[in-house]
Amino acid sequence: MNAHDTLLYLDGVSVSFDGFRAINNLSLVLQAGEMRAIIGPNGAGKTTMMDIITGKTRPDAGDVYFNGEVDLTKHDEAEIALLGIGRKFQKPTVFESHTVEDNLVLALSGPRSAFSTLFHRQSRDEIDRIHEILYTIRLYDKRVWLAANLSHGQKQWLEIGMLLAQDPKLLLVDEPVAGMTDAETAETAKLLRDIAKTRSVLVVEHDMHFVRELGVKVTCLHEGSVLAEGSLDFVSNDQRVIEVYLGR
Amino acid sequence: MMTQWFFLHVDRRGSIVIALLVAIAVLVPLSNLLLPVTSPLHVPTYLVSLIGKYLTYAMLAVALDLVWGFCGILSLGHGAFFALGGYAMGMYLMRQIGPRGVYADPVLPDFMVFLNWKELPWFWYGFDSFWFAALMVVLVPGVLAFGFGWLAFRSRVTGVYLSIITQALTYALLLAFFRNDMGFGGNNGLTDFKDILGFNIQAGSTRSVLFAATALFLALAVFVTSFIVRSKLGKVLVGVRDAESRMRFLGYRVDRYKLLVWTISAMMAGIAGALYVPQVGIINPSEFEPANSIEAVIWVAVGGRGTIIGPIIGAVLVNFGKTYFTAAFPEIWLFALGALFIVVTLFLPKGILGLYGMWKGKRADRAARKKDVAPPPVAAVSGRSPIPEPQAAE
Amino acid sequence: ADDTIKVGILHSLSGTMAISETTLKDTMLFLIDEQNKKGGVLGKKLEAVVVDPASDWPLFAEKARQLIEQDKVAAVFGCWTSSSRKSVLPVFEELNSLLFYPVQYEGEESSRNVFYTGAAPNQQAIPAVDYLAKEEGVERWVLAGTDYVYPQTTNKILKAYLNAKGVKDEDIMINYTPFGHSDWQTIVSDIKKFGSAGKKTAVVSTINGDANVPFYKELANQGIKAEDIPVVAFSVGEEELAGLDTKPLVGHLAAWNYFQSVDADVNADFIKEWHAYIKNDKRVTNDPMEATYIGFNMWVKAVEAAGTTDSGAVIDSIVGVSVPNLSGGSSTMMPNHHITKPVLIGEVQDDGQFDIVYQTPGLVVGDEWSDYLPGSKDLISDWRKPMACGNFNIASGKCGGVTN
Amino acid sequence: MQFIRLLSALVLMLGIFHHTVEAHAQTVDEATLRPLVQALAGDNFDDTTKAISDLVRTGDTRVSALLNALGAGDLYVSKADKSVFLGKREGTDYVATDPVTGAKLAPVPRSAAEKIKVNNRLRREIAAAIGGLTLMSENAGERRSAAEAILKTRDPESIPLLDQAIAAEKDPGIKALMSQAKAAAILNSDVPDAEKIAAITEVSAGNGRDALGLLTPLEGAEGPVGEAARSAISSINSELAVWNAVQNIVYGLSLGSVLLLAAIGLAITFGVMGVINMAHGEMVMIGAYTTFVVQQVIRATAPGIFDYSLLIALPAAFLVSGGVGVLIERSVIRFLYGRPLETLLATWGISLVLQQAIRSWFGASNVQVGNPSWMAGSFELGLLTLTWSRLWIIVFALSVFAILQLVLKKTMLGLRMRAVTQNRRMASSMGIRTPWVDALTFGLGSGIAGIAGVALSQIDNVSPNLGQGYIIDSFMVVVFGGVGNLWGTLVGAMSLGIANKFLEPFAGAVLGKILVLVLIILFIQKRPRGLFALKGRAIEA
Amino acid sequence: MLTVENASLHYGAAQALRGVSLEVKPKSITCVLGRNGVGKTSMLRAIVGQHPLSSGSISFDGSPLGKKPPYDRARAGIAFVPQGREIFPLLTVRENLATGFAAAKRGDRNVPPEVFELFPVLKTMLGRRGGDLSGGQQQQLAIGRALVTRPKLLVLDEPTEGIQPSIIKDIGRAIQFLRDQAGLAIMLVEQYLDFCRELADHVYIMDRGEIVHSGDAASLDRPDVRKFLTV
Ligand SMILES: Nc1ncnc2c1ncn2[C@@H]1O[C@H](COP(=O)(O)OP(=O)(O)OP(=O)(O)O)[C@@H](O)[C@H]1O
Ligand SMILES: Nc1ncnc2c1ncn2[C@@H]1O[C@H](COP(=O)(O)OP(=O)(O)OP(=O)(O)O)[C@@H](O)[C@H]1O
Ligand SMILES: NC(N)=O
Ligand SMILES: [Mg+2]
Ligand SMILES: [Mg+2]
Repeated sequence: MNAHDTLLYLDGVSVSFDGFRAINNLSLVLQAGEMRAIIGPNGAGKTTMMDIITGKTRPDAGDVYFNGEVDLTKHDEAEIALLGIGRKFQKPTVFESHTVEDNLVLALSGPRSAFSTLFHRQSRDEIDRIHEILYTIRLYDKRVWLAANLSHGQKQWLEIGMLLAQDPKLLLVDEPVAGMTDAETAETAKLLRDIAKTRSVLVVEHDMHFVRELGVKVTCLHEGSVLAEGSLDFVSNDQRVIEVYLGR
Repeated sequence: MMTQWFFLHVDRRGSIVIALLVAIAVLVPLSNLLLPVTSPLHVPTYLVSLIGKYLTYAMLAVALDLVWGFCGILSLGHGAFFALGGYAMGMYLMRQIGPRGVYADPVLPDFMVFLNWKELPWFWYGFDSFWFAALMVVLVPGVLAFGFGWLAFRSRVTGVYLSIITQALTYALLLAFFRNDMGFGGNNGLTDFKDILGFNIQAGSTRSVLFAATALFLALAVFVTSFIVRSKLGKVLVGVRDAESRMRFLGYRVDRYKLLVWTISAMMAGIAGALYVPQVGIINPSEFEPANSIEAVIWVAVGGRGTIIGPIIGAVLVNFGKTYFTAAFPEIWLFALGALFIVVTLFLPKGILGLYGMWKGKRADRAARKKDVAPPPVAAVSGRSPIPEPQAAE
Repeated sequence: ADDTIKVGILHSLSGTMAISETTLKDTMLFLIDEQNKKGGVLGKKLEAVVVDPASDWPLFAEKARQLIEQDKVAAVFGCWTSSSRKSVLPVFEELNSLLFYPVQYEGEESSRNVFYTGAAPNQQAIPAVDYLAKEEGVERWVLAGTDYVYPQTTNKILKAYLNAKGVKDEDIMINYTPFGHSDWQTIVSDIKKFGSAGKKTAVVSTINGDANVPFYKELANQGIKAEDIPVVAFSVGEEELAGLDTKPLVGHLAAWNYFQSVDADVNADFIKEWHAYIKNDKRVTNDPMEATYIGFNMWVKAVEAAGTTDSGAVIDSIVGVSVPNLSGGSSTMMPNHHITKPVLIGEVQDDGQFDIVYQTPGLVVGDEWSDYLPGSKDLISDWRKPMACGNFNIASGKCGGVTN
Repeated sequence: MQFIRLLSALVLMLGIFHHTVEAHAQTVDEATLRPLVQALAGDNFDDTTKAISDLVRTGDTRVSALLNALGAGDLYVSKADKSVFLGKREGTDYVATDPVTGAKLAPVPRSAAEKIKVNNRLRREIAAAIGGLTLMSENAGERRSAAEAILKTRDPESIPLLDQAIAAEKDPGIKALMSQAKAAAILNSDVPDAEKIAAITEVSAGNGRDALGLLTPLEGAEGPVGEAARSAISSINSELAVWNAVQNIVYGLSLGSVLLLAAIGLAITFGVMGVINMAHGEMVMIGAYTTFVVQQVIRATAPGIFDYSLLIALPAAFLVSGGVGVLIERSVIRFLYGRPLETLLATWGISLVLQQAIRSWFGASNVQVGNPSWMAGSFELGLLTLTWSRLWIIVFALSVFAILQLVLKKTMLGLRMRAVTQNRRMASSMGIRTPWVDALTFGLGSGIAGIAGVALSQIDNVSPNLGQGYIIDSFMVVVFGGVGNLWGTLVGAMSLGIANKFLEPFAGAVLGKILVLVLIILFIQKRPRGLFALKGRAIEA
Repeated sequence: MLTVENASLHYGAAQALRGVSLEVKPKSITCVLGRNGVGKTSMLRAIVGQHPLSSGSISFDGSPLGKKPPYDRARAGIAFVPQGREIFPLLTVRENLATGFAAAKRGDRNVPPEVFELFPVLKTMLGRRGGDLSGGQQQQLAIGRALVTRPKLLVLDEPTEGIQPSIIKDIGRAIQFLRDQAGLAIMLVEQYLDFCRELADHVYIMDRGEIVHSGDAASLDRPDVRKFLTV
């Protein structure tokens, strides 16, 4: 496989913490415009993989390329974000002393240099965009609330909203539907499918209903490397996947 | 047009403060110079210098609040920038003495003569020019802050680690400036100033002008702070304060943001120091004392962190308290000051200014409960502090 | 009210200098009390105005201004460190008021408005070095001090003096330590090494206040005895020794113009009354207290001579005023606003007192401009009219720093 | 010089009549002795010096006791009749004894007598004189000091006497010392070169530093003596260089222990609890003042147990400082959890109040805390002088560290402390009585600060400012080591101590300190979370 | 076992609970459902004592809890698995479990073997710091930690969040086991409907701070009930 025609290319990536191998010779390729679901047991290394892609964790070995040529291991978090990789964290992290709306303002794509933000004035377009997102994430009437006062699920939504506002080329979504009702889960799946029409998405989830609704190729990780890859049906019939992940 | 632009960037409170400061800048000197001593409205020269000093402290507090209150960088060494600005001004004033020093040396300041210096060290060159000195007032603290910040923010030194190395910085400077060999007059510092821009520094009119300049610079500092805080940059800063790494994942170069406000803040502190020196008449290394920087932090906390007026109120109030207590109960005044600090923390968690918010919040609260509807929990109304503390220790 | 004369007391009661200065505040209150018992001054009672400048030099300036402008005191007694004096000096000159400064200092200053009743370097350091050279046969010198102006200047003067007496540079070791230095292991061991070169060695200490206790403790513990390497200090008096077990320090020296152990009736009376006033007969007396005593009495006498507390008049009348000092003689205010004093050298005793082992035969006049510094050897000060100059250059025949 | 000649004459005489001296305690009659004793009260030190030598020349057995009394300052002269007597202070009087006959005299009021002054020079001469008299004493201690005295005077004339003493000496230690003294005396004489060279060998076998002092004057000498001296000096110097490095490490550890002690309480209140405790220094100060009070009580009631005062002060200081800590926690800090930066403001206020309280109570000046005998003095370790107080402080600091580490890591209380500080609300839901744990933790940190105060009172001044002197260093150590890690505090303190001691010799104390601060600043750039940084997801998040 | 009567709760001026009443019976599993932000977590916080009620009352084992602090409630037998795990990040897994000893009786100060049977991964990670675990591992630790206190009432806030399917099944089995064998009362807040339906003896549904439905597990299939859970 060639690193150059792919959006995201991981090859032979390993990382260990104090001797514990969290990611072990992991290889994974995501084409431009593709959405991929990642499943795998707790501790399989899914979040760690996202940490590596976003520059939070440096791999001990292996290549990580974005957009064919950019070596992500050579860039820091901010640079990677500016390349167009956005992330929703497993544990929702929002700016607690900002209002819901300001959280989105901060996430909104646009110039990021200190001077440009100093003299920045919000345009009509931006305001419209924010309102649109507020509706999407159903927090419009809470837009002047401090994010600190949101419930757990509301924070999840806000994070998704921030991801939307960021408008990245590649979205890394870590457990987006944890803590959502079934109905909301379905909504989210629809939202992601919409997004995936124009961008690439990597979703981590344990909710098989949700994964099924996404209807995309699934990769199952285990102990830091790929255990199985293919359609959901294919993967979920794999004996090893049942053994370590789905259970009987 | 101009006013529109102004109000866009400064909120109502900020505008009131700026207006008030401008008024003080005009009225206090006028009252001092024009009104007869017997008039009840006459402000004695003693008070002009005293308030002038308070205002320079207030400016230091505003500078500190910009980084601490809005960006979560707790500097325990801001006194260093203040002192460096002060030294730059002091060096100019020293050079103005010329041959009027006790040894009548046309070039060397007195302390260099009696410590047997033969020629003016290179770093004193240029300080005979006011404009050069004025440049240095912002440049020296600015460059130091930039260098220090560049190192520290790039290596992601945060929290108490940053606080303590700022303290180390000011402490190291304290020790260095104490040394006579440094060429800044050792612990006696720079003193015995004669005039500034050709005006006698002890003249009432000069004092009044210095006072006015201080008030105006403070107004400018308030404006700059408001401008920063109300811009999108301000939001980024608060975001950095809350969740620095999250900000990075959004693509913000956190270190550059920090570096920018840190440097601006240091320059502001430098200007404050430069205004302080001619009004107080001396600059010596004790300004680098870590305790001084901690006190500045305390002014901000007492007044209300993360607000623009709070630091001014805090600085003036604490220093007025000090002035008053040290004369009224010289033997036990520390009890009074200590108790003030304890009481403010316990009962006014958001500082003096928080009182206002608390009062407003309580009213809204009561009203809300009566009507049993939930008002929008915006910052001022919610019981939570709008500013969660940056984690001090893990 | 107008029926009292206010006197300002400007000593730190908190912060690092409170250790030394609090006693001087008490001394002033005691002296004022005594004076009032005698009927006050010019028929008016004296009223003390005490403020606390809190060891904070800019605060000294603020408090000085407050005392003079707001409280309208007739004179101020205060300051300890030179920095605090430097900080208030412009205030006193601007408002034309009087400051009595009671502590030994580095010299190189003479102000119309300040009266220096503590020792100038020639009233302390030089006689002490002479004593060591003559009596102890010292040939090798350690000049150890805290790194600030007073020790630096004093050591510059001493070095020049020693060099002039033929001591070579390799026989002089100069060592500076930061304020409040507390780990003296290396330095004491260095002194020991320096002293083991076969020549009689002594330490001249200008170590400041706080750092002395750990210094002497280390000295005692490392077994440096006065017989081997004596230490002569200029900043260690009875008050500082009060915090120390002096048994291992017996024989180390200090040079002052007064010791509590001075054998004079006037001193015995002073101590007795002081103890009665302070209600504690363990409280010691020391040199700056004596300087305060002298300064206060000079002011009283000058005011009475002038018939007014007006600064100008007092400045004119005070030069030449002579009052008893506590060592049995009397001290006189000289035209340079420094006073005449005997120089005493005492050895530490096991009870924390000093045993006087040497006294200059006559009084020594405080020399504001040192003869051993090239920049100041041509300067003299004389505040009497018509000269009225603090820095008259005898080489050029001009009054240096005065512009108008 | 004149004195030395006199002394040598005397020594010679003593040497010759040594046997007689031993056999018949020589006495001269009172009439001869009395005026000589009177002469001790001369007008100046030169007169007294002469009187001493005259006395010694009599060879009277009472002289040595008399000179001892003079050296100790027990000889007085009455103001009225100028008679010299031996006095002991008692109340307002001196209990007086006749110095010649030993008869009891009527007590003399203190104001009626004057002490006979001695200065350092006299003390030295008395020691030397007594040394000559006691080289053959029965008392080993006296013989030792006699030898030491000669080692200092290096008087060539004492060589014969030393020879005799060496021959008679049984104690190998004293014998060696006497040989040293003899060698030193030889170097100071004009004996033939061969003997001198032997003496150089002898001298350089002893303590290097002292030897250097003896040899340096010969450095410039011509011929073989000079050569021998130079080579001895250079070998001593290279030995000394090694010892210098050792000294830097040992002194560094000692300084490190002081830093560790000062910081270790803070490692709890700040490192574990996250309270920016600006009153930490005052807890140390309270511990030091507790030591003072304990010693005052002991001095007043049971001076015999003074040596145990520190053992009593330790628990007392722990309780007092710990109690104050608990009080502060319950009355102020507990309202501030979750607002760590505000604890800075409150504890700063508390520190001001505590300083002033101590100042108002005990006065602004230093108070005197004494060293028990086992804390005083020093011992030699090769060419290194280490004082007992420093050694004990190293031992003490390490013990405190070990105990604390045990408490935190191995006890239930330690676990609960850590749980509570990491997540107070959840800890409470796990059944942990958080208010108790908070109070105990703060109390423990404060109590430890208190016992640090006991130790620091032994080497530093005890004044209301004591705490201020340590607070910055303490924070520096804790942060440099890595907040929340006790090992970090230990290693941090020791590294800073040693770095300081290696920098001090060539940079000087002031620049050394500045350099250490700069090093800390630079080091933190490399390790933004201190030496022993906590790592992992929870931290970086 | 646990009775909540007419409970209201405020955050500052915002009201999160409006007169909620519910009951948890001994030896039963009670499930609370509801959309995001309706007040489920707030109610649990009130029960375990982490947030005071502004009115109403809660009693446990027949006695009112009043203003009892959380640790007393924990000692009385209420164990809590909070939303967001709230692991002690710098304590090791072993130490995290040991914090539960505080509420356990002296003889019970050990980790019950069921914990490791249920969550074998914890056994392999005893020495690792809680904060380093993966999200799901932390969730498992949080449940295990609660069991260490040997509670009478186990309060779980979305315990399946972030947990892999096989372990969700195990947790389900464990919850049943705890009810049936250990006789625990269990109160479960969930979004995962199927999970609830399988386990619950009784369900409540909340909306906007109020209980809007109370019934058995089967009632969850009724459309009028379902509507409370849709968007
Ligand atoms: N800093 C660290 N130190 C030690 N171990 C770590 C660290 N970070 C991750 N791990 C371990 O690495 C493994 C992978 O963790 P990761 O969070 O990537 O899992 P995950 O697949 O996201 O699991 P989950 O589905 O539970 O979220 C886990 O066993 C975890 O304990
Ligand atoms: N600390 C707080 N301060 C102010 N308001 C809060 C706070 N915590 C929660 N709220 C508000 O109270 C309401 C109830 O929140 P709660 O956390 O109980 O919801 P929940 O039902 O648990 O939601 P989720 O399913 O998302 O966890 C929400 O509207 C939330 O915004
Ligand atoms: N004048 C002094 N001692 O600073
Ligand atoms: Mg994960
Ligand atoms: Mg919830």
